[in-house]
Amino acid sequence: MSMEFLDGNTILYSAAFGLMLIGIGGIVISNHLMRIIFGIALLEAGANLLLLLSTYHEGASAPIIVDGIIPAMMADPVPQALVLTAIVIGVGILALALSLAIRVQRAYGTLDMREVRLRLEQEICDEAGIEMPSSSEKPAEVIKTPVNSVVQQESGS
Amino acid sequence: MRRFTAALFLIGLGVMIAAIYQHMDFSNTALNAGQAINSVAAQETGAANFVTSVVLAYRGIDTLLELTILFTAAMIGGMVLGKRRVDAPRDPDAGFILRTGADLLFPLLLVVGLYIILHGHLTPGGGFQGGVILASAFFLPLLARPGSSINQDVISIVEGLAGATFILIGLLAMSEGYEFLSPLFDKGELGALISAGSLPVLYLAVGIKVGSELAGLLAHLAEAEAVD
Amino acid sequence: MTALDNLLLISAVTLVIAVLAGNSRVGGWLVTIMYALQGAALMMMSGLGYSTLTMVQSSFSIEVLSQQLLWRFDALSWFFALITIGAGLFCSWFASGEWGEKYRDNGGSLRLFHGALALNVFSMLVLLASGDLLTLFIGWELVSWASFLIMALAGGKAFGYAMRYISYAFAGAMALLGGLLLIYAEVGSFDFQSLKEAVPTMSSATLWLLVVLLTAGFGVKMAILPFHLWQAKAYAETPGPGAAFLGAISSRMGLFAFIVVIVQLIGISRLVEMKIPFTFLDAQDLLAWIAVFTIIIPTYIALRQHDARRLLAWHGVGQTGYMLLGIVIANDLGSAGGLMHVFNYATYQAMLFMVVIAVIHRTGTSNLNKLGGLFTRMPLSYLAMLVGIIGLAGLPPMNGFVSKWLIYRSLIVDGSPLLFLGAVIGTLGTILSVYKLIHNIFLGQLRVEHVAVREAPLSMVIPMMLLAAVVFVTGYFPGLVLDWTSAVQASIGIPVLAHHLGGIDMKGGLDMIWIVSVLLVGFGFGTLVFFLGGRSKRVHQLDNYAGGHFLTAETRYHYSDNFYPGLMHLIGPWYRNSFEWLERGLISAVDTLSTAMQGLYRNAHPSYLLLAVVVFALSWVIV
Amino acid sequence: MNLLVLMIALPLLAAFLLSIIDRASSFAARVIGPLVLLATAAIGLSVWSQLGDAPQAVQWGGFQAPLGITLYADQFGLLFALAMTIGTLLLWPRSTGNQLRSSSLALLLAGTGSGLALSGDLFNIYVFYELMTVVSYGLIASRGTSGSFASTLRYLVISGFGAALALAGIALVYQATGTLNLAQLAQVAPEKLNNLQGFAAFVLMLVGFGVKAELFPVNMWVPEVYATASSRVSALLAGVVSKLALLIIMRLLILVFHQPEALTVLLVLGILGVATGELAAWRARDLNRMLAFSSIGQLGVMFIALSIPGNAGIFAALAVAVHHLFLKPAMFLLAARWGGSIRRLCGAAKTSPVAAGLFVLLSLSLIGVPPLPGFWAKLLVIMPLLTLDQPLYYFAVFIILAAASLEANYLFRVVMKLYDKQPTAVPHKAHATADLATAVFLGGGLIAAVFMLVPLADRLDSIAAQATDVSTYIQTVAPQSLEGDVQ
Amino acid sequence: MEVVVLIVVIVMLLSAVAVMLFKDFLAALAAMTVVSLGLSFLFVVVRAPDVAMTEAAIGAGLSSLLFALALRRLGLWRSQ
Repeated sequence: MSMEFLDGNTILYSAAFGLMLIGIGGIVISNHLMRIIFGIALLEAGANLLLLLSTYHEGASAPIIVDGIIPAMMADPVPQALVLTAIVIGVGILALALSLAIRVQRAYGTLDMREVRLRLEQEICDEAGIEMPSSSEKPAEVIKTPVNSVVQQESGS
Repeated sequence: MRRFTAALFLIGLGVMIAAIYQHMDFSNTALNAGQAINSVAAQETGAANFVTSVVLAYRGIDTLLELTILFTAAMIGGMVLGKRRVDAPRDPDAGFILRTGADLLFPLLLVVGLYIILHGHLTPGGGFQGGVILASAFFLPLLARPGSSINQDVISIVEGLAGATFILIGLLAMSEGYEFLSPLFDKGELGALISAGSLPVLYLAVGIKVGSELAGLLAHLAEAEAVD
Repeated sequence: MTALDNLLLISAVTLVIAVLAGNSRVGGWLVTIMYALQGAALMMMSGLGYSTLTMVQSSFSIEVLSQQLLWRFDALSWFFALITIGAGLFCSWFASGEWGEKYRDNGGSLRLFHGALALNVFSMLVLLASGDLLTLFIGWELVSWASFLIMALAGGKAFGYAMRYISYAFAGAMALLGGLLLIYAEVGSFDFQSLKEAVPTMSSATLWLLVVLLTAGFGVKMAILPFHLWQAKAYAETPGPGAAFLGAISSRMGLFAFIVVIVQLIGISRLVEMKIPFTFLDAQDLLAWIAVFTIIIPTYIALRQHDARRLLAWHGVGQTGYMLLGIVIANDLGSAGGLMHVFNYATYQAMLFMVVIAVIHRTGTSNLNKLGGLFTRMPLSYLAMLVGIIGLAGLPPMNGFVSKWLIYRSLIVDGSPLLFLGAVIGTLGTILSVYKLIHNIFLGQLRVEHVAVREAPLSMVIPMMLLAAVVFVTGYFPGLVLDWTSAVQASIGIPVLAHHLGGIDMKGGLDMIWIVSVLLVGFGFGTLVFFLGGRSKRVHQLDNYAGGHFLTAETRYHYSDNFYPGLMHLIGPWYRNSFEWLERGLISAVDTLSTAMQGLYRNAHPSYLLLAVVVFALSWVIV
Repeated sequence: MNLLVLMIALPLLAAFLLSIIDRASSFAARVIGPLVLLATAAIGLSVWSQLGDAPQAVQWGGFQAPLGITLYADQFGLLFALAMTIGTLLLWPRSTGNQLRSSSLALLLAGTGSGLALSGDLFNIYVFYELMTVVSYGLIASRGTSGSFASTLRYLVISGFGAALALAGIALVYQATGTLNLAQLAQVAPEKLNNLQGFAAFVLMLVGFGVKAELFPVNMWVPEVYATASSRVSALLAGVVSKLALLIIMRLLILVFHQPEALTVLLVLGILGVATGELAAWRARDLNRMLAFSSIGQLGVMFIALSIPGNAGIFAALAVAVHHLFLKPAMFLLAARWGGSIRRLCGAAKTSPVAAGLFVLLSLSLIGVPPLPGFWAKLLVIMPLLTLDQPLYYFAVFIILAAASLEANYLFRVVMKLYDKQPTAVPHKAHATADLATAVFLGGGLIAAVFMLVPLADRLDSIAAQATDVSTYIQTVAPQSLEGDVQ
Repeated sequence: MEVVVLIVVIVMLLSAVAVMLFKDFLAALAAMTVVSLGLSFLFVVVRAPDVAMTEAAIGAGLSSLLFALALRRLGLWRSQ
């Protein structure tokens, strides 16, 4: 592996894509809500880094004028501002997710997303006044459509 | 099976990223808006920190929206977590060191936070970073004394007013015939503390708003009832 | 304001009156008068029916989505409109008297009934007036939903049947829409004329797709095989005269659209060119065979029915086959026969339904196993039914004979003995089952509970009698109807049948005036013998004996159950259920898929699917 | 200076101050929200009336185009901004216990929605979109049941995932072009984004913004959320908010991404959306989820329409979207009382005949029975699809038509239940007057559309034409060229 | 310089994997903080001091605090 391949840009981009990949992997593989939230946080971190890297030039200086000296080449301030915004948005949503997680766990007693989905389905069905479909039931027996019942009557006649 | 498919997809994703990678040109960003900003920001806004210029002036509306997101998140957090029951169990009391430390740190954090906010247009840092420090300043005593609580009413007033200030400054610009959120006031001397027109005022509003909202969110989370 | 504008306007006013005044005592009569006015307005255009006028445009036209929507009447529309308005008139008349009062007393809403009927007539007129493919579709949908409305009026069981109808009808309409838009994509216009011009240049594959889509769309409404399951029950459960109306004309709208698009625009000769690969058949043969099976299978299903309305409704499905057969054969004889059969069938089907409804009105049942011997109680109704079944069975001297004769004759001329055989088998079934109908209701032993039954009220008898007169007169002088069908033939571009008042002139031709006159003389002679011979003696209907024993009224010797057991045993089990299996299979397939999709939404991890898509998209780009 | 900015700023201001106002007077807090929205709607209408053929561009803060953030008001954007404002006004959410918060959330929703519709900057769109997402979380959760929290959480997971991907997409775009201004992107896109990187950016952003637009693989939240949120919130989300997300995708498609592959992706996802949504709705046993699934199907039709290249596709998608904009909220409002099991609806027409009649009307329009507007919208989608003459497009037509017949079946199953003569044991509650009045108003809009079909179609056509007019967009915004400023 | 960046990136990615794999959520949280700090360092490297400060304050500080509070409320605080 030559060092040409491993120049600064490549390493940084690898970090960004790597973080995103690991984040997505976490979301996909895991069922535990906290793990999924961690995954989203990692994904966001990777996206932020990617955004920041988008116009990064090696050798630029920070976009700040210190003591009135204007540097020859300054880093692009736009992605920095964007990432700043994105980070704050991220933390807002993270706080929201955690609050919801606390509340959901208090209601359902679990953070396993499969469990949560099941309980949610149960709750929706209870509220609507219908039976919860279970996977073992045969499809045709669950609901009799009018068309179906017509057919049955007809075959009896 | 689940893990197997997941692995398969991950491999696929990796291939995709590799493909993008191959087609990505890492250095083709000769033209960009950022460089244009760099060349005019000093005259247009008068802030030495160009990131601050972008955050508060060029993309001020983004910042306003971002504050609104925090505001909304804090509000929803309060709504979701609800009011604590009086008889709910509390965390055990913190030790002497934490309490004393919190008392000592509080003024220090307050000062540091405000300093960072007010120098946002000159040096790295600003309303967000300072706001976080302010929030932790107010939150530390809460950690130290689990019985106490932050007055959410005060927080809601403060954050409401701070957010309104931001918008009102924008409307002020409109009343003077500029566009919404145009920089106002005298630009001052580049690099001086009192410079960059209305940006420091905006950043102060941002700082206070971020501080109060994050403190509110933290307090909500801290006050949420624990599961046994 | 053209004559067509007047007609449509009067029809719309009828609808408004029906909705506003339907519940009042005179509402029904008002509406009936309005139908008569519609008939008068139609007669203002009677030139269409005698080829003295080719087209009447409506002055109303709008442009939507850069499509000019047109409405106009030609001979075909006029012919069908005549039947529609006639059916509406007689059914509304029938409903206006005692039937309506009873319907209201039983909790039905006459306002809804008359409104639905008027809406049906109006929407059918709009459909008949359609001047391009888009207006055709609009009218088509209006007709579908209007019939849905009238079918669903009864509630309860009728809801299920109406639901089934609309499932079929809407799926058919979607197939039709697909076909029409395919035409638009090929031709670039919804215009009739441009389609006609573009047909010769269309590729065979496109035409096949078109013919399949359009035939499926029209076929659902006509209830040809394999879409026949919905019709009989839905019609049978429609309240009273509504059933008569629907049975008489509603599903003929499918035939109308079929004639307009397939026969007139695409042309039967083009269908003949479309060969089915690996066979010696072409598209025309395919349609003809569908028609023949549509004659046979529903007719034998009708044989099994125990409910008079269902029996008639199943016949309605079967008779459609004759019309389609005649029209698909498309020579001068066949198309004249098919078109004439539309008219004839409407007359006697409406009349038969009216008789059955009158019987229900008096006895409260249409169950063939619980009726019998009403001949002496309801003689006029009996007469009407006798005329009707003779027509339905296609026997002289009624008009049904003429149209069926024309169709048979066309098959022979066309050289299709197998089709002929099929049609005859169908007629056989018809004769058997209409005998069952009249026997189980009017002949045989009177039931004790029906001793007090009286003849139907005048408001019912008069329409029946008038229709009976029409059936007989058009049988006696078929030229009256053949004039109109010739006009239609001329307008849709089919060889015109040479005819005269009594029938047609050709080798082995038909002259009904002779035939009927001879029959009448013979019949009169027989009557004379019967009465002058003086051998008969009148006894009371319940005064019966057998084997030397008096039979009390409770003893059942009227074997109306289990008619034709041998035949039923022979053909019963296999010919019907396969279509229902098909339908049920389709429904459960959709059910299963639906469950799977719900499971997908409930259980699937979205990011899986997301990644699948992303990976798919990219791998596809890279490759 | 342009008053358009106030459409966004005023609701935000009111939302910030609402809790403070409430302290002074709870009555004022109740009326101020609707009043502010009325004012913003008036502003929007006045701008609309003077807009004509010339779109307007406003620069936030008065900075030159590619540097600052642009607000671009054409009829297309303004139509949806107004829809958002007026829609929120009509569907003002009610919540027991959380009314104050619901009101400020509603204000925020209206403000953000307008901003989203008018924004002309990629990252600004992202921020608006995120804000709208957060506001929707709040609206869904404001019902306060544990189910609403759980469904919000599921929504949040999918949405957070999508948002991060959209951010990555924006990063790729900025990396390739160095600008976020849509007008400038439109200038440079043919040169710089017509490659794999551009396509990847499109897919990422499609997934991100597709979450709200109920795009197929990221719409798994839809049935649960609409079943657990209050009906007014469902009406807002399904009716209005989803259209705004669609608008973003339309804008991106028109201005930035011109790859033919992008259209194919939309087509495939649209077909999948229609097929899965309508099939799932077939056996839904509660009205809320039936409507939710059918909404997925309808959005799928819009995506199919978007996949038609050129003006026709945008026109068709716009027509379907506007139709759905009127229809779905009305249906969800009717579901406020009928939301439970369909079987329990027996005889509901007796208690609320107006609502039942309205449901029939809406169903007929939804499945596309002429002459109701749904039919014309469907026609607009199918006609160009068939002229494209490609197997996949034919398949899309087949799917749309088959889905319509499924739709007819399941919707009329509900209608039959409504008019069933045997009443259920549980007596039906009549609809709240406000709900019913709003629904009748929306249904009346549909009927009015039948009589104004021609001017309406012309108007939509001109809106679509303006939306697809890229050169006018560029000229109006007039981004300063970046060539000379390179250091 | 590049070597340092390389090491930080490797540590960061390993920590990120660890976040997903650690059974103990507290340890995962710690790993998350490491990722944030590494990210913060990378932000400094790409000349974005503002962002680096924000990431340190919000990503490493505040988020971790939020996570910690939530883990406590969720009863996932205990080490296993």
